[in-house]
Amino acid sequence: MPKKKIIHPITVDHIARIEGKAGIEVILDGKKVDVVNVNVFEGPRFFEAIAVGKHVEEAVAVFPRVCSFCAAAHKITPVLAAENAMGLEPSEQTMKMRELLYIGDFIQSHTLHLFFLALPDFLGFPDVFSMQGAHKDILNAAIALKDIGAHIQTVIGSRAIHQENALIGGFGKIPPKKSWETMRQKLRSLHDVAEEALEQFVGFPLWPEVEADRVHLALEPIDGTYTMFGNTIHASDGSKFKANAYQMRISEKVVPHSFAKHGSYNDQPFMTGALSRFTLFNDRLSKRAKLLARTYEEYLDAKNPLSNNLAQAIELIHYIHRAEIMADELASSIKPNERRVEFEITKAATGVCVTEAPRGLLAYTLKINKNGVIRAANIITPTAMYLPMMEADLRRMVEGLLEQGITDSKTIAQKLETVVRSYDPCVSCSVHVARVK
Amino acid sequence: MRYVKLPKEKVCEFLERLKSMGTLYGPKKISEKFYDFREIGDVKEVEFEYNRTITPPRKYFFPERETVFTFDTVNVEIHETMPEGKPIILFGVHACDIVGLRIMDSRFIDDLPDPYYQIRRENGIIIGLSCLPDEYCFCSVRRTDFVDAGFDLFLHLLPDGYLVRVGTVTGHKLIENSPEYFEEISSEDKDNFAKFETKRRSMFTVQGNWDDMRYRLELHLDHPMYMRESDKCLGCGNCTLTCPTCRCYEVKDLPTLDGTGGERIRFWDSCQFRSHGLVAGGHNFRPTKKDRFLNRYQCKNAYCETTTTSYCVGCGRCTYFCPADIQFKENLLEVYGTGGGA
Amino acid sequence: MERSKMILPDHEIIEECRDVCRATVGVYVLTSCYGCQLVMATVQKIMEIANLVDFKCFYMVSSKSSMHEPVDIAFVEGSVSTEKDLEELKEVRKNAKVLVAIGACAVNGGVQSWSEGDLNYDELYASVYGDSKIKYKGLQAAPIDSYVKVDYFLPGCPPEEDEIMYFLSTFLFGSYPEEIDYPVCAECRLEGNPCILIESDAPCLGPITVAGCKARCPSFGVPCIGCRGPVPHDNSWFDSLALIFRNKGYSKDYIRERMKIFCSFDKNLEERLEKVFGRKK
Amino acid sequence: MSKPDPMKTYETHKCRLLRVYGLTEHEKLFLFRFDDPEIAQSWRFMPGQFVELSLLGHGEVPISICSSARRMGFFELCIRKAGRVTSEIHKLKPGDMVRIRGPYGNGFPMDRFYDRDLLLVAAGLGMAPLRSVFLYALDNRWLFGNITIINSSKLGKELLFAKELKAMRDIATAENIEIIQTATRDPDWGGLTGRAPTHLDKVNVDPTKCTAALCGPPRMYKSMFEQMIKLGYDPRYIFVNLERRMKCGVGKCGHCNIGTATSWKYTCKDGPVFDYYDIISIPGLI
Repeated sequence: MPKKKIIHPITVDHIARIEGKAGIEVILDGKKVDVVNVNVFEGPRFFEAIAVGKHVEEAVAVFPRVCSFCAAAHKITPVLAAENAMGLEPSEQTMKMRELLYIGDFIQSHTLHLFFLALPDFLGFPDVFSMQGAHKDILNAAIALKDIGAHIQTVIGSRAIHQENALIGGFGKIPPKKSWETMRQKLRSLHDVAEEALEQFVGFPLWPEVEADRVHLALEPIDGTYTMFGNTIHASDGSKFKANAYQMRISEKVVPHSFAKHGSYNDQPFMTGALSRFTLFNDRLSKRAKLLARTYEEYLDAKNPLSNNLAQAIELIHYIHRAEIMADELASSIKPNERRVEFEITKAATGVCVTEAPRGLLAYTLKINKNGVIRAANIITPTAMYLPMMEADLRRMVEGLLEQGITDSKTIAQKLETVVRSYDPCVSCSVHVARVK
Repeated sequence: MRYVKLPKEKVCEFLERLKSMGTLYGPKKISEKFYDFREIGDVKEVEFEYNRTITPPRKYFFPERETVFTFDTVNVEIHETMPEGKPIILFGVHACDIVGLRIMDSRFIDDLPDPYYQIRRENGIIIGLSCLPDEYCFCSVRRTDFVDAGFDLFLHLLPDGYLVRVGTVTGHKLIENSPEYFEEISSEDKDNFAKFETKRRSMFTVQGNWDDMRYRLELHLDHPMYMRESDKCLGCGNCTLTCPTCRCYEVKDLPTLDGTGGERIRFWDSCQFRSHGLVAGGHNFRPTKKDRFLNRYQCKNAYCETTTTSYCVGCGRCTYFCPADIQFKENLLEVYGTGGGA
Repeated sequence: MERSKMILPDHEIIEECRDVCRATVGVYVLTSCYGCQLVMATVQKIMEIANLVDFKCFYMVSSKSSMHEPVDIAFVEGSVSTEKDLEELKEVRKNAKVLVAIGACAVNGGVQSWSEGDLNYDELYASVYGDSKIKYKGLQAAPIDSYVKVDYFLPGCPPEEDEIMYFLSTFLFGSYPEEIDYPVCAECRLEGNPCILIESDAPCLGPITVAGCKARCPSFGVPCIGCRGPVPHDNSWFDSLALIFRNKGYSKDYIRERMKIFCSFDKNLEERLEKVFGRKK
Repeated sequence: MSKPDPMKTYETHKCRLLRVYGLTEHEKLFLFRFDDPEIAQSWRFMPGQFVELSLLGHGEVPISICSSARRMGFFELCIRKAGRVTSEIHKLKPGDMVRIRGPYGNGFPMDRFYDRDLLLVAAGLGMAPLRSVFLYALDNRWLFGNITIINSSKLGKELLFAKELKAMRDIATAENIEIIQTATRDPDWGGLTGRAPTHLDKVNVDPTKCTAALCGPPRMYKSMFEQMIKLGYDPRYIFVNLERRMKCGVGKCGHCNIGTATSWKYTCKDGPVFDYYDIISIPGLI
């Protein structure tokens, strides 16, 4: 077979401002786009393999280390999976605290992505540090939001990253009434600040080149609210399925250019994340968030991945409000001695849990033997799920730009990075992934 | 010495009065088995029957970590950060801990007094509280189970209140200024006091005295106990950090980011840590865990001239809070008995 | 690998330059969760730092990053887990005056080393990727001092903000940080926490884990998981703690696996455990 | 006795570095002057005492004073580059400021040296505190009998103050001062060889009416003592200057603790000068 002639090599060796190590490689065959790869060279960490043979309590302490941006997600999801396996019912207070902890994670993760990673693109800076002179206000907002996300997680979880206070069965220590009151006060003062991100992203055009029909998957939130827990996954093609049967519809395969596997829904690329959640369940958002979403409807296009930034900004507002309500409830109802449900593992079982992490669906399956030792583990992270869709969007972007006669590889590369970033990929978390069946 | 009685029903009110005079600290139950001195918000939280606190009372006068001065590196100037000298009222201190504080005084308020300690100490009020020993206590053999100095007031439990010994002028003033809480003692109170003391003395698991302990230890520096027990040791320093008379500290400079200033801090150190005996150039005077272990046994059994006791006051903390369950008292007895026919 | 004595640094000390120049700093990542960088990027004084130093490389937050420039201080996060990691690490070492291993992965191999000694890279690869081929070559996860000389170790999973600030301040001052050689257990007592190891027989690794976190987890009643790694200079007494755990009824496997999460590369671990439990089969 | 002022305990004084002399590869001699003229006038010390020198931001180190106690307002420190602070001190230039507190420690009991011969035996850095004793004796020459100084080190180039002592040779002989400089393990050294004890029989002091001051590694003391007792030196007049980690200098921080249960000492406050009987009754002192 003759070697393909490479006319314009478009490569980004190391995409900056994302979490994890990945590059973009575009190979053109004549004027046609031949290959568009997101090369993931972040090293593998084999979480599912190393957890085998270890006690489930140790394993759930290790899983958050999959990802620092969504450590709480990787803590709470396996904890719930383990509890499902044991048939353990956590108390209502425990679930509330977990949800609030998870919200803290959302606030921190979305803030970091929007302000620290994505925004410099739109304002034309290489990084957030260089924005100090021109955009002091934006930075102050970013820091205030990041701080409250970190604060919530520290109070409930012991620290902002890799929270050790969240355990199977409950918590090691319950923060006192005073802590919840302080938290609520802090949240209350951030209503306006929370809208800063939205204001920044509104007004930037959604590049038409990446616009395309796509299937969105999101978890139907419990209790008719808009949150990260649920039991049924909805797809924008109209179908629904039980979350704990995710392995029937969502699968992963190995590709040679990536340590992260590629996920698919019914063998098709799909999208998951803030935009998917927004698309499927925006009518459940809190009042203020809903109102703002209506106002800026034109920028929230389910067909365009660049809208994901805005969807995150809307969620940020929603979660600041929701967190305040929850902190308020906890302040009045907190029972400091209701810490942990005692448990004893006596029989082998498998537990599944799917939650909505900041970047989309996160699925854990843990198989535990009668001694509480992990026999098998399966983790599918959002980034692994949407990588094929991201590659498809990049291909569309290149093709669209080439059609417009834009051939400068540097210009193209820069635009591609922006598209990648809008997905808020979490590369280190996507690398390791599930056992091949 | 003057004696008065604090009836049971006046105790809370008296504590309220103490609280109004400054920051009140007292023993509190902090978990299933442990107590600690904490700031008292609600006087009902004060625990009158506790065995021992995690942290020793010295922390109020010699904090775990403090800034001794801030500095300006450009002008090579320093600004000492002296304690404010706010009144500290420490309630419910057992006899052994009071001796502990006196031992601290002997080292920190000497011919070269430590100003940080001295200022705090001069603003401290110490209210003693009688107690009954548990199996970890050996204050009796250390001669620290009953104190005659080092407190402003000392409360001895009676069936219906406390017999109060008045130790200082500050103590007299406390009583003069709140006469409504106190009454004169009766002959029944005297009997009850004597009964309590007799009962207390009979409860110790070790009797007699250990005045010659330090000589016996010194004669057996090579005793196998040290090797055997130090092998179990975690080197965690819990024994020294909870000790009421340990006072080693370390000093560190913390420059600011821009390098124009900074602060010098001092914080508790422990002879059980590797770097304690380490000097510039890399030589370590106590390089092994056993060296460090032995060092503590020697140091704690040394003689303090001021209190005429050993530096160990027999509070039992080092054993009670040892995660490795190393029994200080038993180990000492083992060496003590060596060659003594035991 | 013998860790340097840290008495006198055998590397260059950054000359303090204050108004005259700006120290150059690089933040590099091998394979990890990016948590150390996240902490670095979000310390309260990050903007002040950004004004004081010149970040030559900080891929996570800046597009203006390059691996190839010389720097005064290099912070390296992550374990060496691919050949590319190793190449990059060697280049960073070449370019850096001072190299700091930051976080559990770089210092001790991280959680990805949990199966060290039990499963090798090929076995791990096969169990996750099967027969499929990937064009990048992976390596068994290892702490960075297995490959290059490391000047300072900043442990933690993630590291503590005040420690990062202390390291940076001392470097910029033309000095270097003081090493901690005592365990979390000591800090826990200083915090006035009840001891969960004594009180509730919790499998707390505080006594063998290097301090610096102010006993963050035990303060929440949660037993220390050892994320800061073993106390340096062979002062991590696995044997003494294993004996305590054994007396509390924990099994040998459980103790070993728990201690191994963050200590699998400590050369004393197996040896000291054997002292208590006898030789591993 | 009036109550000691606690504010004086840790009081530091600003000092200006006036001159730096390189002595050996690792040691330099620093001449300091107190910035405050009043302090310069009133500050006194005894040979064998030490100061705590602060480089703000880097830390503090104890250093023996090695100059003459007579030079008011000025003092010299001989500093080996060994750790965090000392390596930074080596970078200082004349005009730079440091902070000093002290003097601390008991120092040599100089009155017990009067009207007796004087033997000084130094090994390595031990010459630093003994230089102060030596200069004291020169300043008050009439109070001392014959003087011998043995300065030893491994290599010839490591001998502290070798040049200074060599230059003194001529006056020394006239003043009944014998200067012995010996390198114990140096093939290229042209002068005397052998450890300090081997030179003891050649000295011009009378053991029975001589006070000896020793400073060097613990190893040296053991063999010196044996030899000296054999030669008839009075143990009451044998003093050593010890080195420990004297962090606070005032008997508080505990890092220089030595001894066992019946003889618990703080090197910084109870020492650093000890006599022969201290040494034999405090295990671990040397």
